[in-house]
Amino acid sequence: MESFAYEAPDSLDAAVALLAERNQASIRTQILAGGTDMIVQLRSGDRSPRVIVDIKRIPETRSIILDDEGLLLGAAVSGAELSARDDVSARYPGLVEAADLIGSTQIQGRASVGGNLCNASPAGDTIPALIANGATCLIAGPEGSREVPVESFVVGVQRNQLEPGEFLVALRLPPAPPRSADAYLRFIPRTEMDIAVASAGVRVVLDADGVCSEARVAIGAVAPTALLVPEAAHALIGTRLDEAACQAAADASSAAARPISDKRGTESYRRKVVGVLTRRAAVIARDRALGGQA
Amino acid sequence: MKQHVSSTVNGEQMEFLCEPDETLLEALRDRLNLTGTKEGCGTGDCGACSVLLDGTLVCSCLVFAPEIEGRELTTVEGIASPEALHPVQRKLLEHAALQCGICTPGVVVAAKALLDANPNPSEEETRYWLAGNLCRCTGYDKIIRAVLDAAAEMRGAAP
Amino acid sequence: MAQVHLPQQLERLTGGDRVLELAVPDYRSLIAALEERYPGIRGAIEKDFAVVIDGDIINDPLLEPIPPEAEIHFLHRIGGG
Amino acid sequence: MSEAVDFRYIGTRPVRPDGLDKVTGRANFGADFTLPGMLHGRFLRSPHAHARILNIDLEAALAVPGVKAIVTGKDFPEVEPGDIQGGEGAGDYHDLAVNVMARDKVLYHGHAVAAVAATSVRAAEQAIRAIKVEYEVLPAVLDIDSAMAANAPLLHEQLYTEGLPEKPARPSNVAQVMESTRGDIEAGFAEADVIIERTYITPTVHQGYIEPHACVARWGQDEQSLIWCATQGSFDVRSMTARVLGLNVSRLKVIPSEIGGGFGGKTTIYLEPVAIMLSRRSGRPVKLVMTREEVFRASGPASASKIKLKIGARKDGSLTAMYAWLGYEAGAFKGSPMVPGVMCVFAPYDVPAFKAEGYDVLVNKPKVAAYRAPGAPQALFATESAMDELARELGMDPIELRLKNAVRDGSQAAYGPKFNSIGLEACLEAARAHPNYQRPLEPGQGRGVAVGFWFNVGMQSSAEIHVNEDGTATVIEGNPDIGGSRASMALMAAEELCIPYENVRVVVADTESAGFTNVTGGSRVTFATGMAVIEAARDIISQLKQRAAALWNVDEDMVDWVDGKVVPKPGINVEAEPMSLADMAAESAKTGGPLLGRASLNARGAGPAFSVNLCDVAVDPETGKVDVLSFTAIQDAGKAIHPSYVEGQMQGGAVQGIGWALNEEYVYNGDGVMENAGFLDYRIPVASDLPMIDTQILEVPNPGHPYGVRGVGETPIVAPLAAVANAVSAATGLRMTELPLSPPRIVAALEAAKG
Repeated sequence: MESFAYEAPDSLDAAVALLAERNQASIRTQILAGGTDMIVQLRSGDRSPRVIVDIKRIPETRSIILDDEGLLLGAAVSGAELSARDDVSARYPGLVEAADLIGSTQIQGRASVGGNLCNASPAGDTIPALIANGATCLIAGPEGSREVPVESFVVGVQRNQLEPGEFLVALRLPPAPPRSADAYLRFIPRTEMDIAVASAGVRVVLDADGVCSEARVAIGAVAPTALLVPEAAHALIGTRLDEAACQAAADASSAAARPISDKRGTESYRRKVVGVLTRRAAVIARDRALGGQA
Repeated sequence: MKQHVSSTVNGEQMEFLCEPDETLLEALRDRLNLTGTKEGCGTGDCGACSVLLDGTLVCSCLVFAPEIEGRELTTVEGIASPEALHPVQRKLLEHAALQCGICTPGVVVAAKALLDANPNPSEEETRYWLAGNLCRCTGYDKIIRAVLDAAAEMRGAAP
Repeated sequence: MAQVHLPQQLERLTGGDRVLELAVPDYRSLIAALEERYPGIRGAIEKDFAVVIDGDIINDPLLEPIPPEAEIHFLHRIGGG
Repeated sequence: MSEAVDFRYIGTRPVRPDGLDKVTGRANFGADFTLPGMLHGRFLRSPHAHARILNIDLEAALAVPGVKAIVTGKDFPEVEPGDIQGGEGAGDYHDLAVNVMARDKVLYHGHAVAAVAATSVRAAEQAIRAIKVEYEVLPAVLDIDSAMAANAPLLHEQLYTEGLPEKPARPSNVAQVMESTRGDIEAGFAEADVIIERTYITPTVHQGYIEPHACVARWGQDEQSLIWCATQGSFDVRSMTARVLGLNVSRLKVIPSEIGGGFGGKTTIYLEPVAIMLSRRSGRPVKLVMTREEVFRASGPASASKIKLKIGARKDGSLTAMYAWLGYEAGAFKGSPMVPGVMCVFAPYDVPAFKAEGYDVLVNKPKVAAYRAPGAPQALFATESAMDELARELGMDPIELRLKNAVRDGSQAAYGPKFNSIGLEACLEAARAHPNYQRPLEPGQGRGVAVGFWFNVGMQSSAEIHVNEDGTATVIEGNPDIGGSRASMALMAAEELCIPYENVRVVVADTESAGFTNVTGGSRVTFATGMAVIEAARDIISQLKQRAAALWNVDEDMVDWVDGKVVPKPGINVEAEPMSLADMAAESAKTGGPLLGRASLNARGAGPAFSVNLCDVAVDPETGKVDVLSFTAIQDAGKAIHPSYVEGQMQGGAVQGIGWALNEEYVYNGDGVMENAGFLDYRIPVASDLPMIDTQILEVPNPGHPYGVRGVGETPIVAPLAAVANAVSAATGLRMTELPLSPPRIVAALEAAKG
């Protein structure tokens, strides 16, 4: 890799100013959060920035705020830090599971939800979980801050909506009401250390009678970006999430998938398994929602 | 331009100059001559370069050296005291839980981190915690037994 | 007489002979006897084959004694990993 | 030769002598060595699977600041063909030289084309990017069928198939054919009530040692050069490097570092001649370390195979005939493990008629290297899968079927000689009686059984034992310790000399300090080098008797060695106290000087080792995921010197075999580029994938070793492929004949069966 400069601003303002200045000077910059994807890409020559801006010393990127407004999750919070928060796991178990699935214990100590999202891999584990939860991205930049839904943040394979000089500060998840829950499942050939071959995130809200009133289903690793699958959600809404409804959602996910064949799996395999995962995740989400969410 | 880095490594204040794009693994091995930390892959997939960064287990190949400015680092060289091995190290030896030994430094650091965080891990928790430490010689059996045995000893439980 | 099983892979030299009986005191005379019968076999054996005398595999034989009723085989030399 | 003895130390489980260094990070492996003024080297590697090199332009690369030397194929001498001694599949010196650095053609993606030495890795990498190579891309052959097809593009235009009655008229990608027959197979198959016939496929896999290849070399202007490297055989590095560079071996000193795994993959050379050449050109020491990606693309993986197998049996289970067609990929140069594959495909069974024909096939992939029992896992995957299917067809218990046909003492091995003192039957009986064979299975689960076999080898070893003045001892030997062999050597020396294990120090010495010793491989170290250590110790004991006789002024034959002491023989009338090694060491100045025992030998009598594995799996029918629920490895070790390290070999081999069966494979694109050259997508098993690996060591003594030892290191990887596949077949009700049994493959098979 080519040599570059390393900067670690310690406030949001300093970071915005630094990025704006480098951007004006047309110096290629790269944001460093956990770095578990980025350092590998740098070493393999896939990226060649001149300046690395480490955002881990900015307090806003490291905070986890859980309150009536929902969850505000700093972009550089590591998987290990997130998993340690039992209160977050209680409300958003699927999201925490998704973050927890990224890599080994060692990777967990570094990899961040924000970095996983910005890396914009089709197989990024947190992305379907975030989309299922209706999460939005809080972006800071030279023109001020803006907020965009996760499903439109990722625009292609390893491409996101960030403009030069912008960076992801945090993610906001809407509150988790009573009788709601999420779940995330992915398929990998081993038990750990792999990239998802297919994945599904499901979030459901049940009414007092146990009927599904709201649902969001997102699938990963079966298209250039994670997909929100409204057809799968429709199959769940208005049902008791019985076997037939979950299977209908599974079929909708399989139908929505646009997978490719590659070293990790075949097109037909991915299409089938993303349905299986959707069905299984829906059952888990249902059972969690029925299991007496606060 | 080289970057000056100052941090605490195995309890000792250390300073070094490095390239801004140097990984912590490179700096440990080439700048500080701490070659106990091994490179097996350079992509965070094997765990042979595991170190503790402010107590958190990480792959040093996925950390930039300048990132450790002002922080505390523990490498395999800092696990044993001058008087005695850490129980994990001793149990690995007693159980013959290493053959070639290249993964062993990473296993030592990772297992210590596990027992610091969870003094009574189950076999399954131990296996998942160590899933990022590839070992090609042992089939993991004796490693897992050694770590569980070390945990039991540290808890004061009967072996 | 020792029973000598010739390597199947050297059929082109032995003309299809597979087994023969020879009275030889040691390996060196065994090979000399074979070379006399099948010119060129000495080099081919030395290049690739170990000898097996009554089940004992010997990679680099020379003066090994051959018991009168011995069973002799030739085996491709094996390495390993 | 085997003696019934009560051992003092053999069979105990002490801590290994090098253990502390390895748990504290103090042990120095291949990449851990530096010399003053050392440069760092990097390789330029071929981006094509097959191409002619038209031109290499180094000008821009030489201008990169910090660059001190660049070498290409032109800088290396021509090397005459010649077999590399050291065993089957070791290859040819000319090929070795061309594999180390391409000359006029590149033969696989990753083939070395140039190497740079510079003051930093970054400068070397920058120079590598600045080298301009002009290629004429040639069509590539990437599997056995296309390589053997008529009019296939040729890798080597001068290569003619060996092993045919006449030299063929045309060159070929088939380097060698071999046939092995007994009896009349037509008649045998005609007698059969049941015939199983299948084609079995295994992929290219890698040994997956965690330490990448690494070396440091220093050329001496006085022509005394130094190589520090991680290798299974320092003397082999010396002879191969000398041959590739046209040097006398006495001009090279090879210091073996600690070695981070090899499994056969570090029995050859890739870096060392290049490092020496760069050092010669730059006048400075040079370090070369492969990246993990280079290890996958440019070291020696294990052969992919295609095996057609046919077996026939009567209703009572007795085998009537077996036939096998075995194709093994050699990679870009001849020398796949086809020969041992042909020799072992029927080795476990006593069958009246068989025919095996083997093909060593060149393809545009890296030249294969040895991998634990080379050739045997592929061959016995086929045989043991077919035996499993046969048992099902016959309605017989799979162990029963194998017992009915197993080779025993006195059976004529399919590869030639009669077996003598082997443990297959004992392993099968132990498996049948094992609680893991009785455990009931749940729906969706399956159990597999398979037999493993490996020949084991002896080869040359040297050992010296120096007795220190206090009666402690230092063993000097030349086998890099890859899995605890220092502990075994110390146990054997302690046993013979009757001194505590802790009083023996074992040194793995360099090529100038140890006597010549063949590789750490072929499951030979504990057997052959162990025998040298025992003989060296016995050399000391015989000297002790001579010296005691001198001290006591009696004839030598009046002195005995009993319980670790020299004593006058019973009835000898002399005033003499028994003297231990320590007592004698204290007197050594008076009795002829320091005590030194020596042995060098070309070991014979390496007994073959059999194993039986049991595997239980659960298969998720919707995702095709296989979970290994339990795994049991039973093996005949002859005599376990350090049982923990024997178990370790069995467990490690089992898990490598499980990986081979389930997930490991080189995934190539149509251009011959490996797409998964990293531990993320080349999926070796991780700790959470596995249960504990149960082991049972059997000890059927090997008459060829003083303690009954037989090799244990390679056999463990042979049976797991079929054990796992048979379990998956049992769980799914479908015969799985192609590895790996990856989830997409299992789901596709299940869907196809549904129709």
